[in-house]
Amino acid sequence: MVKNEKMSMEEFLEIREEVLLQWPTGNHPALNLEESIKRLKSVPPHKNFAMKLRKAKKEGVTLIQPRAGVARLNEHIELLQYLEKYGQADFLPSTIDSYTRHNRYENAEDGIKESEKQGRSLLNGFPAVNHGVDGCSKVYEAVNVPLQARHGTPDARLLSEIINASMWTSNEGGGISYNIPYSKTISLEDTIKYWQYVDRLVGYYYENGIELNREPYGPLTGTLVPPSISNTVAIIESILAAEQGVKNISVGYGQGGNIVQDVAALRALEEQTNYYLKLFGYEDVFITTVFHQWMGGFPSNEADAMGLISYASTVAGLGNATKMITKTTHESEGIPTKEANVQGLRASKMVVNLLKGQRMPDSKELQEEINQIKKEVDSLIRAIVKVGKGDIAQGVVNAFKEGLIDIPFAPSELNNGKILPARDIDGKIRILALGNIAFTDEIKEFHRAKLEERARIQKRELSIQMTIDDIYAISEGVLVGTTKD
Amino acid sequence: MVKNEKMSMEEFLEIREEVLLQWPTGNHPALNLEESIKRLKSVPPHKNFAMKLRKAKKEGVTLIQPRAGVARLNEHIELLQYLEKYGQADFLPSTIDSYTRHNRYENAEDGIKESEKQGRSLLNGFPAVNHGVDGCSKVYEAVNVPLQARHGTPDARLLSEIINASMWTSNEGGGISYNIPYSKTISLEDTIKYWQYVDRLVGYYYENGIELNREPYGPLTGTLVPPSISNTVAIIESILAAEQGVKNISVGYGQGGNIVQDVAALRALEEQTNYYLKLFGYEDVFITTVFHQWMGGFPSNEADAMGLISYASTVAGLGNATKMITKTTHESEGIPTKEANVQGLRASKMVVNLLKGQRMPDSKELQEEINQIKKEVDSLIRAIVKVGKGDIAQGVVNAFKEGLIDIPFAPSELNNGKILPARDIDGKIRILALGNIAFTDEIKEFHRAKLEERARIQKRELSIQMTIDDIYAISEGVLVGTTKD
Amino acid sequence: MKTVVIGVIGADVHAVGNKIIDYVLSENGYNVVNIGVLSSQEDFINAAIETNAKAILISSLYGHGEMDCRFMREQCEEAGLEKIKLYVGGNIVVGKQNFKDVEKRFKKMGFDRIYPPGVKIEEALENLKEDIGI
Amino acid sequence: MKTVVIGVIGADVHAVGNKIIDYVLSENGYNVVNIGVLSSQEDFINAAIETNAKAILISSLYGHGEMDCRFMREQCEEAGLEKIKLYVGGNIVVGKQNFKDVEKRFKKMGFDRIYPPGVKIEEALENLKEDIGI
Ligand code: B12
Ligand code: B12
Repeated sequence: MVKNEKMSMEEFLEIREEVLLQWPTGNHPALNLEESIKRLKSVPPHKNFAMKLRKAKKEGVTLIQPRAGVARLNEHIELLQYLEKYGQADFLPSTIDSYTRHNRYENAEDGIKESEKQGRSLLNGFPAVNHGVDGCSKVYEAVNVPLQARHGTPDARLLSEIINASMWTSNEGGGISYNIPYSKTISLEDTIKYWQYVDRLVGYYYENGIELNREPYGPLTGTLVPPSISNTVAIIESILAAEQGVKNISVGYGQGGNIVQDVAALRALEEQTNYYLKLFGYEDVFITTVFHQWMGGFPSNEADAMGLISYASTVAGLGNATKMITKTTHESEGIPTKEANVQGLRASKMVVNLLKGQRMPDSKELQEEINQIKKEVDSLIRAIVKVGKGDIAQGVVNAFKEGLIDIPFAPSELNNGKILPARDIDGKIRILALGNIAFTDEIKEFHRAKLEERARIQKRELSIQMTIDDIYAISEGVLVGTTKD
Repeated sequence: MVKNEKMSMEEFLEIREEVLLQWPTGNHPALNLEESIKRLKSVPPHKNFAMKLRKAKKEGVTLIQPRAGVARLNEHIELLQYLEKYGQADFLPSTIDSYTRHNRYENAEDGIKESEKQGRSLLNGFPAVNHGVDGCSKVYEAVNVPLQARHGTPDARLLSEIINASMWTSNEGGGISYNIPYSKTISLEDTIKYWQYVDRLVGYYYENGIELNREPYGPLTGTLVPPSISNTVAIIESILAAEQGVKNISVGYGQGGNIVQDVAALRALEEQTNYYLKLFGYEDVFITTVFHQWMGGFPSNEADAMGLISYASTVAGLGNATKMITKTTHESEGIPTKEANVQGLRASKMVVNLLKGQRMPDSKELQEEINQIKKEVDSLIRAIVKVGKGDIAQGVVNAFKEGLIDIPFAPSELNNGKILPARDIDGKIRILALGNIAFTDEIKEFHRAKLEERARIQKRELSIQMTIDDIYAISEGVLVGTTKD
Repeated sequence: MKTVVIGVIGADVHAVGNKIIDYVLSENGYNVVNIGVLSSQEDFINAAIETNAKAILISSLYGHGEMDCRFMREQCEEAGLEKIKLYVGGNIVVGKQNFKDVEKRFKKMGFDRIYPPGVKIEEALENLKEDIGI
Repeated sequence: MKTVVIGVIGADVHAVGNKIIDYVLSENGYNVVNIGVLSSQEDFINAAIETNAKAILISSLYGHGEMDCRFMREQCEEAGLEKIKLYVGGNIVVGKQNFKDVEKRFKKMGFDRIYPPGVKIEEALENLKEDIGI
């Protein structure tokens, strides 16, 4: 039974032995912990994710990071160098391909070979495990900014071992956020355990004088996720990570579309993550926020996409996110070219630069939305603690089982899948069908009232068609969907 | 001596005779007033600028309009059709070339011929006077949205006659805003008179049942203009227009860069225009606001430009401007291609659509900035009225003479040219060298304090170098310039 | 009522479109058998055999579609599904590619209808009616 | 101290760059004669003759530069300014054009140095020192 308890070193090392056997690249001298500590200690501050985030937070700036990953090593390196040089990326990613995410390293190997043969990437990301420590270290050497693995991998233990030993100083993911939106049948017990391992590794490095960053994956399914739901997951994963000794955490949030709700969500996220970490007894964890540019379906027109990307950047700036993940003009079509990626980066950078020091001023509307989100998060976390009988890991497992927490449009069968989000008339994301979500009656009433107001104004019925219209809406250039019939 | 008094019909008709003789195209049957009234009455509401603005204001939406104009008639028509179809332009312009702006119709004629010969436009706009009522009416027939002449013409009397008779239902400009930033030596007495004529024409049409829109040109030199200065000019020109019988006025403002100051400026502009019109006895004038995307030097990188364009659109949306004038990715280089123009339009449209119904919530910071702008405007208008001995037209002439009102970087020799603007540490535009501007001591102290704060934080001196750095800043991707040495 | 099998092939977890396709086809009178995300070629084929489906609508969003769909037609034939219609849609290749080329490659692989990114299921309904009726 | 004439040619009123050029060149040790905006070829030439200037720096921003600058070299020669350096900068043609072509056209017209959009006066200082000293 999974529990929110620090993994003992013995257990960790025992599992470790198995993990390193999962693929031949697990057998590498740099994966000796003493060796990897030495390597990580050689990372200068400007290439350390955790340090660069601390600096940015202090200066109050918003730094930017693209998504990027291709099958072949050299091509991947060229891509990252290009994004650093021409895109002014402050952080670089390596987005991992989907076979690796599902631990299908043979498929990934085929993908690399086929890509070599055809001279173009047939994988949707960088197969880091197959390239191993040697390949990943070459990537590290080739760039001048911190590196992070970005993926969606339920069991990322071997991947994490390899990238950390390769001096990549941040890793995205978590036992919930890289399960429910990214898998169908893998149990939460398993994925929480897997991610406790990943966090324990980071904690171990910290005990040995190395601060690495970890980033629970905020946007979940990226599709009309109500802020309180994604914030709750981020807070829980932060607690789980902190228990394993992680000290530098970035909590993420994906743009919803209404600027006040988005700024409120960012502020509530930071405040409540700090609050709950302290409440649960984790004192010295350094928290930053990450804002994801619109994660749902994108408009196909490239100028429209630029508008959306830049609008998102305005929100990140006004909401004082420390990092922003950028999108590109190719989003609706496919993996972007490096040129398209740079366009998205530059437009984003321009906006956050102009907004340096500018914040959305405090106001009644903003404060009300912050309070609303906080109330909902409190309600959800209370329920989770309750069904976990005090243990938050156990609580999450049970809460999903009972649908007390429920993520819209998630592919996982562990997810209740009964809630339907929709926008209110201002474009704020609310919940139309509440399923069994652990909201107080007052909160439920609030959501109903907000959506009834929209139905009244738009002269339409409360139905799933509202949700569908809203899913299509932004890609069609409006925020609040209007009825098709 | 120019006075803010309604021009008598006799005087108007007397001047008119001369005006129509300024160029052969002034001799056209449609320029018979009875005929032009008939023509204008045939304009359907969706092609009438004034009506479409009333509708937009009611719906609370922000509509968009590009700048566009080329030498040859057919090419100009194709251009506008393209912008309407692919750029979703809600309003269309015809930007007039610079020779026409200076009444150099012979030069314009050469320009047309040379453009025909070379098969590309050698003029920087559409020479409407040379194309005459026949050409301009063809433009009107070719599009499905309202048309406006946008120029910068000190003496636009013949131009205005021609475009109104051609069923263009709006005209930009004013006796101050199309003089000081657009001319060197022409007197304000003259240009105010010229524009009283233009307004009287619109007033005459109104008396005959036709509502046309007029738009004082807001951004002036487009370069670090403090909001209170441009707002004052817009208010004065509205009063001058209202006296001549204009009933539908759009007051403009060019993006400054700080989002709170910009939203404050838009709100103050609308509120004070309405306030002063009533105060001066003009009761039933319908006011809307126009937001100009950044009017100063643009970044040369096209993605940077897209970021800036979209950021501006966010401000227009949150500030609830009824119309926005868009820029393009070619701004820093030259007159844009139609494709570049469409990109700017689409990105802008995307953003204002997403912001439909969204406003910047009221807050202390916003309210303070609104109050500050209003206080400054009050101070300036009080001074103008005083030196005009109660007559606002006379007041303007004298106020410019004494430098009580002063427009930064203006080419006109009538302008005192003694004030130097610079940004405070938040990027709000303040005034570094105050010249003789008619601010109260309290206001002067406020500006000094704000700029001293910046100097302290940036560890630099208060000097003209600050202004120069700020002029270059946005094109280099920052808002507040930093010292070069 | 005609039966169609829908699902998302390979290691692909994009679930949003799949849920909408399910809803829209059901609303429009089809018996929809939805095998969901992370489905293999066998999953599609077995479901089609079991339910006597007239068409298989494969979604692939994540870019590996070209690899995941190889030999799908041959597998169908081997399983005795000779006349079944094969549709594929979503973002079926890696990157922004010329769609004419992509279509050709998938036609060659035996697919009957191939949809570019951004074609909503609502827009494909007509084709489905044409090909298999309602 | 060397004298240079600066100004904005034709019906052009863009004053901001002109004011900065005035300030920067003065700061850097030149005697700047600024004839301002809306200046004709004669205005430039007369000012240069009167002040014994070593260079004329023409700004053209508004797009008609190509027309406004025609025969400027010839006019200078006619007025006896044989050795004067002619510079032009700003946005000297209509639209975003290939700069190599633009440069060629202006070279042919007798200009010594031609600057593309975005070249700040600070960046041209070196050329000026080279050509006429300080
Ligand atoms: C939301 C989203 C996600 C969510 C998915 C959540 C979930 N579990 O569902 C998350 C964030 C988890 C995610 C993850 C990833 N994603 Co993703 N994602 C998207 C995004 C933004 C929107 C997809 C969506 O929901 N659209 C809305 C629905 C309604 O539309 P739809 O899916 O296109 O389906 C409609 C039509 O296509 C059509 N249709 C679909 N299938 C079929 C089939 C037939 C026969 C017919 C007729 C019609 C049809 O009908 C549907 C309904 O109208 C798209 C880009 C985009 N479109 O803007 C990228 C995108 C699909 N993702 C992509 C990638 C690469 C990934 C990741 C590998 C990496 C990453 N970026 O993190 C992982 C992959 C995980 C995995 N193993 O599959 C790429 C694919 C690239 C390519 N093909 O070249 C895209 C295109 C983004 C990009 N440009 O890079 N993603
Ligand atoms: C501000 C501005 C205006 C203001 C000018 C206010 C004023 N009176 O000064 C207003 C709004 C009034 C205006 C009006 C017009 N403008 Co205007 N304007 C601009 C803008 C946005 C910035 C210019 C500026 O001040 N830049 C900042 C200064 C510091 O830089 P600068 O002027 O480029 O000068 C520097 C360098 O170029 C260089 N330099 C300049 N000259 C020289 C000469 C030499 C020898 C050297 C070495 C260097 C050098 O050094 C200077 C200092 O570092 C530019 C586009 C841009 N650059 O982003 C358009 C732009 C110049 N305008 C343009 C046009 C067409 C017009 C109008 C015709 C129409 C309109 N759009 O309304 C009218 C023309 C009026 C007229 N008769 O001249 C076009 C010109 C198009 C072309 N060449 O193809 C531009 C490029 C915009 C565009 N892309 O369409 N404009």
